[in-house]
Amino acid sequence: MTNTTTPRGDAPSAPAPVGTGSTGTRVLGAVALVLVALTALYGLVISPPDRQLGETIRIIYMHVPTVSVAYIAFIITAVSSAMYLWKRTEFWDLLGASSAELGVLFFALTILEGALWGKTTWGTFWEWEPRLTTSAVLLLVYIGYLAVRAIPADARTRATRSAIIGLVAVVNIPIVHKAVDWWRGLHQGRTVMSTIDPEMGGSQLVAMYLALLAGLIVFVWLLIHRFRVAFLAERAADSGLEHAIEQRRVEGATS
Amino acid sequence: MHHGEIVLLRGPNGAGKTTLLKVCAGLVPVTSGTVEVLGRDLTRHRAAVRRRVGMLGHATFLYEDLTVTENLDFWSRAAGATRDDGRAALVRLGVAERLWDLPVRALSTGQRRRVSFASMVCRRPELWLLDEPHAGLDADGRDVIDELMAEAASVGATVLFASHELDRAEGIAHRTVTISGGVIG
Amino acid sequence: MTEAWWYIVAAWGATLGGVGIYATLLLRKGRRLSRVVPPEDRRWM
Amino acid sequence: MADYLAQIRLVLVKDLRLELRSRIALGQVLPFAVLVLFLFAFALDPDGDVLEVATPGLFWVTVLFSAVLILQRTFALEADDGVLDALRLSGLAPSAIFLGKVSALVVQLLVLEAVLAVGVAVLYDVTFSGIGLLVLVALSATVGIAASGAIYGALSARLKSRDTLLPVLLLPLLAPVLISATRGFEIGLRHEAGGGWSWIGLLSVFALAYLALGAVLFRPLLEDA
Repeated sequence: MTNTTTPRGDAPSAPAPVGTGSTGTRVLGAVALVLVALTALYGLVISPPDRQLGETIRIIYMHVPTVSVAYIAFIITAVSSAMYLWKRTEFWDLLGASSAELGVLFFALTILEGALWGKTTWGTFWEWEPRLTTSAVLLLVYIGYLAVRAIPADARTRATRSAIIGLVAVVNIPIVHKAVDWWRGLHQGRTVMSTIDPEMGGSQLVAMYLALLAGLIVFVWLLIHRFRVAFLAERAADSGLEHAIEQRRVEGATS
Repeated sequence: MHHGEIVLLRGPNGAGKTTLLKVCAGLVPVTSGTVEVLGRDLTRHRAAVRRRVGMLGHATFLYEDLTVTENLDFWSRAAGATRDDGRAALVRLGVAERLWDLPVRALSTGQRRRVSFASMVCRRPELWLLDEPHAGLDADGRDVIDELMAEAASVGATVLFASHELDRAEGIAHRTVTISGGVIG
Repeated sequence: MTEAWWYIVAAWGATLGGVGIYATLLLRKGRRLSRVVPPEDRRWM
Repeated sequence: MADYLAQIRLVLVKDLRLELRSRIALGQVLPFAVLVLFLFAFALDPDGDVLEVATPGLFWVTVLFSAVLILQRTFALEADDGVLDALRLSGLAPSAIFLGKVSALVVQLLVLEAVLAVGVAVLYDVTFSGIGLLVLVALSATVGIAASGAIYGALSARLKSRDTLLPVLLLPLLAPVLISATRGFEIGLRHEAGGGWSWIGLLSVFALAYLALGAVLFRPLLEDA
């Protein structure tokens, strides 16, 4: 994290700089780094162990922001999908796709943290804990989104397909939640969230909020960059396509 | 193009004949510019335009596993016509009655062509878009198609068709439009 | 409690490392694509 | 409105007729489903009570896999020989096409479930009781499977990779249906008090949500996907 989110140093002297950074994202990246450092300070050093969870609450400081950010990402994807079907502009298509990819990344991290937390708490990496189960199901749903996104097609077709999946998938989120809650409610064990002390101490609360804020800023930074990469990829594909059409025309004229 | 006109679309392979026909039917999205079909803007009134358009392409537009009459029933009633319209169209195209209860996959290419033409005619479209209407048909079938086109034009429908068989096509067309390299000349 | 610390470090490492690696790859891809795309299409510069 | 219902019925009748002529669901998917029942018996110990305990789950897993096969088939037929273009030109409302296809799928799946229920009763020695609850669970689950399946079936119909893509897209989406329908069946079969209705409620919410979404999304799906 420390060195990778660093803005790319001095602005290149060439008139057409190379990369997806801009002044805005560099400032944002710096803020994100400071927040991550503060989170680490509070989360790992300053805040005391939890009364019930002990030291393992420190895993929750990572778990909460990643899972929150993942849900935010999928909601952005759903809104973008709806906006795309309405406005039919490239912006909404690329925003939705970028956000979905980040959501999948953060969901995967959430599940990983959940498994590590489970190992310390239950002694096993996987228990059918409601929130982890829900995350796993939704991760699979959204991997489908990325799978369809990867199928070559013309821009409009691909965007329409993606938008439809983005909407179909988001409707599933509350339903999966309810189904898994009721299902696992039958064998209620210790869940990740319900064990957190509601009257959390001051520095614990600071650590939690800092982690959330850091997660959000990192997400926004990533989303901007991901969007710009997607935009560049489209332009690169366009120029490749133009080249191919030109080629075909030349061949057609000679044959 | 005017009502009652038969227009031949000609041009080399890959010039965009099929694409132009598909655009007129609203099957291919209009990427730039505006297209007016039957006096209405296609991007805004696509559904309304489509109801008045009949198209015949390289594909048969038929369910292979259904019989001739089942296909006709489905497509005619989908377009708001009646079963009898479908039967009448079959008779008009000279599809022998003994074939009516056979699945489409059992028919010869020429017969399939006639059935899919019938499923278009029974909708009584105001704009006919035909891609190579004569292909795969015997002499008798071609004559029937020519007659139908002339008939449709005489009652005010517009016919736009693409063809390679220029001798025959120019005989029935009122006007010829050449398209090449995506440009209408 | 030392055993718990291993898992805490693993969780933080995986999260920060995962995001870090993703970010690095993203920036690299952005730089590679920028070379193919004319500057007028990179409006955020 | 009458016209709209007539359109739905037209598509429904056409789809069922296509199935009767091609006999894919009846001739291939149904034997496959029964085969799976045998496979479960081979894999699990048929003498113990494992099979009986697991019956609700095995039943619905079999239904899900069979549903994927039926969906692949029915949408492969629609992608044949320009039929999709013809449907777009046909003058049928896209939502009517969707609802018609969903109804046809529901009919086919219900027939399949009925045969499977008989198979489970005979092979796994399960006695069906609490029929009312079971029927309602099956109905609401089936509508949900058909509605979400029709959306994803149409979406993948024209793709070369549709045979692998459809299960990858659809099965995770159906996870809550599997959970709910299985729990509902467990409650129905064991006469457990209460609880059954909330599962039916959840299944109905799933079904209605995807019916509504499909009705709205089928236009862009037919036009651009």
